[in-house]
Amino acid sequence: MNAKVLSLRERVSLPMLVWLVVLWLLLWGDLSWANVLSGTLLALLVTIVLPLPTVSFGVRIRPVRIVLLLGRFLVDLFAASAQVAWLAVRPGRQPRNSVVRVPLHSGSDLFVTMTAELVSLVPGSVVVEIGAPSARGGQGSIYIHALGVDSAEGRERTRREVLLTERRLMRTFATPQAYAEYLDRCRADGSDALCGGNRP
Amino acid sequence: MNPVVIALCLGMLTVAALLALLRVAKGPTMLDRVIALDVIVAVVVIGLCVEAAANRHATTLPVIVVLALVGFVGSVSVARYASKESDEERGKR
Amino acid sequence: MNLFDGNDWPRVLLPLPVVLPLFAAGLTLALARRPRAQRTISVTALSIVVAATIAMLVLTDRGNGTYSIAVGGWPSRLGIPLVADRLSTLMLVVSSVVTLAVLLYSLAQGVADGEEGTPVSIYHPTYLVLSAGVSNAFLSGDLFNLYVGFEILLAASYILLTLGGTKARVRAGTTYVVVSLLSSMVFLTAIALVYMATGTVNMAELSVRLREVDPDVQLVLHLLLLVGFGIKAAVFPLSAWLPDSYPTAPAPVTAVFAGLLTKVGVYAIIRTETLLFPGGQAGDLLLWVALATMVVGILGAVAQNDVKRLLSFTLVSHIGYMVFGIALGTAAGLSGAVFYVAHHITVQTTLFLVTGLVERYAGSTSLDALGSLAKRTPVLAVLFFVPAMNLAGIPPFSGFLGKLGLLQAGVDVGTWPAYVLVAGGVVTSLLTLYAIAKVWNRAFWQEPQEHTDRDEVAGLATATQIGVRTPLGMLAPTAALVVVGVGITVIAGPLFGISDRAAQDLLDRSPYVDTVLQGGASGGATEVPR
Amino acid sequence: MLTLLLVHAVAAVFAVPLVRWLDRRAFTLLALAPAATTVWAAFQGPAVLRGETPEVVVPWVPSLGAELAFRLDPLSWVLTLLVGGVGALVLFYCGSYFHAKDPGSARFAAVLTAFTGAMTGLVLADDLVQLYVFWELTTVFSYLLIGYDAHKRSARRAATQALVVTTFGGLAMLVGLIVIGQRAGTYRFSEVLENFPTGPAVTVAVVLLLVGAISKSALVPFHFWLPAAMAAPTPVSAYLHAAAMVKAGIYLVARFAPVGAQLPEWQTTVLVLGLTTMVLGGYRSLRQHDVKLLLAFGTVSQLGFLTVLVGAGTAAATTAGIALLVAHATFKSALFLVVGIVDHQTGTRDLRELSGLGRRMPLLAVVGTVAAASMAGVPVAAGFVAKEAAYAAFLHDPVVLGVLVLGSVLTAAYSARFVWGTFWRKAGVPDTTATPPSAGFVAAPLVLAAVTLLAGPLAPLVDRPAALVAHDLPGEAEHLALWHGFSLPLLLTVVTFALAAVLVVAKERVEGLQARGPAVPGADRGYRRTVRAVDRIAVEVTGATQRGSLPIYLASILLVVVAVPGGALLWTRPWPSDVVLYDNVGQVLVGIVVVTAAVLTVRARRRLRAVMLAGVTGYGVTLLFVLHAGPDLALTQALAETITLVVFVLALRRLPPFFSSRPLVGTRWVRIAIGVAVGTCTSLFALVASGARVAVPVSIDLPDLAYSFGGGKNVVNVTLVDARAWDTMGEISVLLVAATGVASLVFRRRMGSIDQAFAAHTDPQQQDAPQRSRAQSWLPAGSTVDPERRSVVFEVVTRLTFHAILVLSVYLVFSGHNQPGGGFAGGLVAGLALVVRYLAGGRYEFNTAVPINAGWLLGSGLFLSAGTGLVGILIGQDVLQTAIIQFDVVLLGHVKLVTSLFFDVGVYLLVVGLVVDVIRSLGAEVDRQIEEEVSR
Amino acid sequence: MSPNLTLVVISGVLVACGVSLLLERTLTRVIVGVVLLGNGINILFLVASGRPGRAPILSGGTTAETMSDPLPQAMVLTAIVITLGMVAFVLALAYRSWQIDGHDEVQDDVEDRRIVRRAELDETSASYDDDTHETSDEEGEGISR
Amino acid sequence: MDWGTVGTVVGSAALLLGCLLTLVAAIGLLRLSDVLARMHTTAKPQVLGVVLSLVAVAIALQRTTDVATLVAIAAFQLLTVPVAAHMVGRAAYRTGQVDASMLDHDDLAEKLAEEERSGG
Ligand code: NA
Ligand code: NA
Repeated sequence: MNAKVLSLRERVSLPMLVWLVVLWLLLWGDLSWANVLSGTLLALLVTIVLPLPTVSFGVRIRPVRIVLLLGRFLVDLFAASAQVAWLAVRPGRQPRNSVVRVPLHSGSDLFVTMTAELVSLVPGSVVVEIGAPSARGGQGSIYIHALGVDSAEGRERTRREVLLTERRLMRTFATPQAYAEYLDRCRADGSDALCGGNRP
Repeated sequence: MNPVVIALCLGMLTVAALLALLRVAKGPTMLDRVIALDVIVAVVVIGLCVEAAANRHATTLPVIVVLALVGFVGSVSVARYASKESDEERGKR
Repeated sequence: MNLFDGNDWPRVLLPLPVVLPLFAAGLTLALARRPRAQRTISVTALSIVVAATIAMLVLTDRGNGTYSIAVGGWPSRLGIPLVADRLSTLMLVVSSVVTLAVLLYSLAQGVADGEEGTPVSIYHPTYLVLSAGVSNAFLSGDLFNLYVGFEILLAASYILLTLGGTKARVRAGTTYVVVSLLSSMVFLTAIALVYMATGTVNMAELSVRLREVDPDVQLVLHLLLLVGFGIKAAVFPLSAWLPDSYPTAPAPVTAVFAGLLTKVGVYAIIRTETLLFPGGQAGDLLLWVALATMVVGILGAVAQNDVKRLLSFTLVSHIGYMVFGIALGTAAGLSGAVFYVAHHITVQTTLFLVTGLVERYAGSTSLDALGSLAKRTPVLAVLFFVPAMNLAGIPPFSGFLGKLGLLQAGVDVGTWPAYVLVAGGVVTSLLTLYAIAKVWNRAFWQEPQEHTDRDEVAGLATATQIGVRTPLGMLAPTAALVVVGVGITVIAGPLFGISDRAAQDLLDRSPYVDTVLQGGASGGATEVPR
Repeated sequence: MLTLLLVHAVAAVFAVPLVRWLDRRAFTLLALAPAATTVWAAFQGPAVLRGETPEVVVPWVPSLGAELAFRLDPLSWVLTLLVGGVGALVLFYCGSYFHAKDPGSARFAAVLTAFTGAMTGLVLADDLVQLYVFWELTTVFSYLLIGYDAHKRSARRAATQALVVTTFGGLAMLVGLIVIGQRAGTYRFSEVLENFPTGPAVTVAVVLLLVGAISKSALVPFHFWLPAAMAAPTPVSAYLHAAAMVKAGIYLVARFAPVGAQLPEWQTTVLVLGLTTMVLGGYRSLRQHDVKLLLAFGTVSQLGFLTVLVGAGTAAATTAGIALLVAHATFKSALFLVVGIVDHQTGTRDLRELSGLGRRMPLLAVVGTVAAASMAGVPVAAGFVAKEAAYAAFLHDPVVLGVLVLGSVLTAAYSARFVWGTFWRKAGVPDTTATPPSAGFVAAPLVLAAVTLLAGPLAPLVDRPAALVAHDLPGEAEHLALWHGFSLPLLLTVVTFALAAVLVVAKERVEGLQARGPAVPGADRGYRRTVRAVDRIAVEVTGATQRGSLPIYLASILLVVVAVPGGALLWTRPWPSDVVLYDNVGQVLVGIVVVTAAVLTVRARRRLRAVMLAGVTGYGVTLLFVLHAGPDLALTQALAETITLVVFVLALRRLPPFFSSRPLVGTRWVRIAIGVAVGTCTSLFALVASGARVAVPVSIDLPDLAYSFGGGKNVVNVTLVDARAWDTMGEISVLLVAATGVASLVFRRRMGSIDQAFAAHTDPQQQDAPQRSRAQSWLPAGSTVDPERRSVVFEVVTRLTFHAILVLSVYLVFSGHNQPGGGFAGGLVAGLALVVRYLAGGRYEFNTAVPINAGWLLGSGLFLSAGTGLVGILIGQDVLQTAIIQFDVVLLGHVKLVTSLFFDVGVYLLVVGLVVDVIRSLGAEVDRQIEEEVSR
Repeated sequence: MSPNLTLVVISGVLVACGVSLLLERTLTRVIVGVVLLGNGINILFLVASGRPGRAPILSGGTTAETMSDPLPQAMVLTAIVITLGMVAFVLALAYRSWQIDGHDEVQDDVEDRRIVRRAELDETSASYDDDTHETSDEEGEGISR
Repeated sequence: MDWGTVGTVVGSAALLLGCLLTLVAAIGLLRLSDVLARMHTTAKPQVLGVVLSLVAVAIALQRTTDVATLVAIAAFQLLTVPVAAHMVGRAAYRTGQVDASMLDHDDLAEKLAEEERSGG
């Protein structure tokens, strides 16, 4: 709430600053001291004048895995696009669909969001609802509208894919102990077959 | 870039735009329309890309940046205020 | 440094009537929570503007009659020239004086009625922007910038007209806003077309280039511009919106609108006819338009039963006089028109202010609800009677002199349409007197009678307490304007001198064109030996 | 002479306080003003009679030929004496006439004094314009005087009638005067008369003058206003309607007679109307029971008589006219004053009720009788001399002479009727009880009666000026005198009295005859019919033109566009020599989409559907801009289009989703027809206009200067913030005003709350906002949104992009001078960022997002932009002139700062302010209102 | 300068559609009409700027001769922004009139309708005090001091 | 064949594919039965289609400056499009605009029903 005024320390967060300066440089398209300086000043200005609450992203960057992730994503993207394209133009009956609930185990909004994003980006599946994990302490879950999924196994496949996506994300970005907690949840949920595998 | 390619692209985009336009007109729900509007914005963006690629100039990049932003805001704002609509309402034009 | 050394004064004075109010507008809005500060700022700003415009008028008239600067020191054909000639400076003086008076009036009213319907923190900036817009329209030497000037004053007027957002104001406001939007669209179209044909929007440049355009195309552009301005000037048949729009606004707003806004349109018509399209291809058309405006307008006034509306119709009707003068296209005609504009701004504003006082006093402006005011409040009676007689063209007031000038011009032209117009002007004047006498009889002499069929009158009457004392703060500016109105009679000689010279300059366009086209490049003004 | 007028003016101004102070006695004081006039005139007498004409000229409005020129020639002299003298006496008389503490008397005194002044000015005027000025002034003052008893309907009506009729005549006269003045090239009376212009226009003008004269002097057919005007207090009747105002017409006729009489139109008009009036008036007068009305019609009759005399244009007639002028002024005023006293003392003026007053107030009776005798033309009185002269003047014209005799018979008869009716004791009527008037009260009529009586024997005194007036008129005038020996006129007088006696003796029979006789057509009724007709026409015309319907107004405007410029186009058809189908295929393709979208928009019956389709056209136009190589346009258009869409959604969310169903389908086709017509015209206009391009656009020189002088590569942006910054400044002030307007309409509570619109981040409800807490909040107030609408994904993304978008917006501002971008684009982008915050987190989120006051943003934006202009002026530059500051900084290298950037920053701030204001009004405040209504 | 027929037609159609919406009673339609009109007129300015060249930005060898006419573009920008402001305001007006009487239809003017009614009934104006049918003052009845 | 031609070919291919996807999306938009189904199709042009054409532009321009900008655009798209899709889809579901007859199975319905029971 605005009732409590954020302190300067709270307003400024390094990752945000970096991201803004980088964007600034991208926009100007040349890496000069002037731009770095002005970018930093600007970043500080906007984050201080129009502050947002700081959040602990709790992420770790693993470049290789990121590349893998992206690659995998692109493959999915093309494949799914082709599928949906076919569904769209194929003559005859309309595809039947399902709304599938998938329990997630990351336990963090950020990862839920990332999962949801990736899932939504891939054509054929749209997140229509999110049972936020920290809402009722327990683990969260997302509801997916899957195009052309009209059978129990189809739904199972969808769940599978989503969980795999989450797993890839966790592997790529999660801090070790976040990952550990994630695995525990998986076991608790009994779906470690999907989440399984040893630590990164 | 090959004029034939450009012509093909423009042709497809135009048809796409007209089809989407039809959906905007038909609805039936506001959300259908906003989806269709998104497609039209996408058409505009891609059209700009075609034009930029064809004439090899970057002057329209800011426009593309902005349009990328625009589609998002438009659809979200409509989705935000989407209300329950009775079937006979949807029926009407 | 000395702001007035030699010919440096235009650089300083010409932008002032626009920039200063806008500056003040920004300030007052930023200080939205400090009414007193706002009051001080806007009064100061407008007072300075009054002083500046008077100085401009004197310097221009004494000097070579036309001065021009180009904004930002650009060559005036690329940038935007501001032009001060006798016509524009005269308009500026009258409008700024009226604007200031109305501001004072409205402040007093605000104080008295506890900001009834006039939210101060909005009112000040908007009002300042309005005055800036009017000044801009008078000063601009660029057709597109003229459009912008119109937009400024219109936008401000929309807000002022719908202040408080009551049912009546929203309704009237809607009519006004939509019609004005349309008129702007017409104007904008005309500008696009003009640029198509000439490749410029600089008015001086245009008066040169338009001559080379195919006359038939010229005619089309000419007429389209006239339509656009005709709506703003409220000439028949483009005038019906006005009486529906003005009367519902707060008294000072109505007053300043009635006085100024239509005149800006008239001013634009004058420029169109003299600078852009000399030779009067539209002269005859304008003559008949003038006649129709005069007669239909005044008949409308005769049919009314509410003072504000009645006055609104006389406003329309008397626009006809000015168009008459313009249509004649002679120096005498133009001079008469210019003088009449100056006179009419003052008198019409005054009358609406007085009506506002009457409304405050009696709680209504309906002739059915009013009565025996002459006995109940002799002061208001006098304040109404003098400008009313002035409006009706009773000598020796300025209204009569203006009319005299126009009739003389008409007789000089001596064609049969001119004589028809003379007759029409006389009839209009008689009917104006009749309508005014009607008001006087029913509102000031006759006892108020019970009228059950006028429900909204009753509503009005209960709205404000009846017979309240009129605060001096409102009385003083009104009285001042009455005096100014009468004063015009006294200084009519020199005033008509100015309008004569203005008319001369308008007819031979070289002072304007040469000054503008040579001006600007170096920045500052340039002398053109006459 | 100017001094005289000033004296009157001052007297009039101070009349009110004076009466307040001295009550009735003040009148005596005020009487000094006209008295002064009389005395002054008297002293001028010798000079005037020597043939001198004292003049005073004060310039007024040279370009209109209007000046204050006074000239005292014999005619003016005579009238000045009358106006002044009678005026003084009447004012004195008022002192007794009005009751003490009469509330109206102050106003009355002021106006009456003013009137005497105006009258003096009128008869002294030597300038046509000035003549008209005072002429109208007398009209206005008489309006106020007749309406003295404003609460009486008859008084108000009579006043208006007199005003309208005489002003009508006055305006006719004005036109006449103007024609004459313009033709003569001067408005100086004396000069005009010396070399009088000729020609048909002038003839018409002269007739118009006569219209003015006869309306003022109540001749047929305008006579009716005078009897009605008797609603005025008697002193007014005595002065205005006997001595002064009605004489103005006579004066005008007399003035123009020398030149006018040459014209046959003049002759016929004057003689016919004059004689008719004389007879008609007398006839009417004979059947009146109200003695005041009897006098009124008598006056009408006498005015007719006078017109004939002064209008004939012969020396003899004019001489007689002057004599009658003097006589009538004196005896008629006396008589009115007498009636006033009678009325005042008895409370009635009905000769059927009055009886035996002669015995009760003998002095008054004597006065009345003497005056009446003069009116009747009984020998030795002035009236007699005048009538003798008149007969003598028309001996050559038996017809006129006959009518004159007839008129005089009637005059004698009603004079007798007056005396009998007022003072005699009547059989069967009880004596009227009344207290005799005070001496002071009777003084004025007494003096006047004395004058009228003595003027006969002293006729030679009047003869001199009369002769001077008639000086260069054709014919010979014999001198005015009591006794010319036994002559035809004398005989006629005898005849006159004989016939009059018959009428008097047989008065019952005469009355009966008149009762049965044809009622003379009522000109008064004619007047009323006219006025009613005017009112009806007014209603009809207004009803036809003022429909009160916005669509009709717009339609008529659009039809004018189609008819006038469009008509001209179709008339001349200047089609262009050649056209290009398109510049690139893209235009055609986009065109197809845009056109389709536009047509669909018209057919839409759902609000948002129409909005979105319009939006599609907008995006289409964006593409057209790009295809026309206008990246800045495209940029701004796309952003504006989106902001517009958002505003639409916000504003329309509460309105019913469908347009209310149309009443008439027929009108719909009309609408479409008009639309098509206007659209076609626009296209054709565009074709011919661009076909007629005559020169290379001035903008050809713009780019080079944009860089060298404006210091930027993006020509459009330089144009906006520098070359045409004046436009931009105006346009942002439009935005500012629009923003304030939105706030003022949505925050409909009092001012304080609109301030909140601008102050808004201190929303009172901010503190007690609902809390739906989460472990981690991505947005400050995200937790206040109800879960229905909340989405963590949205919040997270907003969290990540918000600042980024802001950076982008700033980038656009700074790069704008050299690349597409600029203050507007930047501002709108920043606005979108805020919109996202609002959409993601609701109004509390928005209020925390924008801790700044919208008014402050808007204000400071304009402040900055206009400020740069002012600063420019003050430091000796041109307004809004740009400076290019370049310098090198260690590490940063070369820095180029263009001051117009500050201007652009102002624009940026203002645009952001606009968006903030709109969201705060149509977004947050509307949310609040909804919640309010829900909670209710 | 030979006009571009396509653009001319497009703007014509936009104007036509805008106008027919403008003539509606519903304020929302009117505003949409204004938006269409605005777009149409902006296209007129494109026509006015002649053949398109390169973007009016002095880089990559673009010169005054090779670039599109920048002046109309500047004017259009101004027009766009002004229209934006106006639309926002009129929308607020629509919202307000919905608040007041539940719809955004533009009502007719009451006073005007009164007079129209009088005209249809062949009546005189309300402020006209009718004395045509009373006994005329010709004969002096009703005159008293 | 040199890199230039390769670039051109790849670029052209990317453009064509992008446009084709868009066209297909539009067709689906028209053919498919209910809101959500249609939404699936629209995700494509906005993601893959736009990205592809951005690639094409990058290849055509080849200036790092512009490429950087293009990358930023792509990133922004990837970030925002799903959100829009999610918001719309969810709104569609919440406001009962999903054609239930086309749903083979619906987990969310049960959840909402249960929320109803718990008086939420
Ligand atoms: Na009728
Ligand atoms: Na009728």
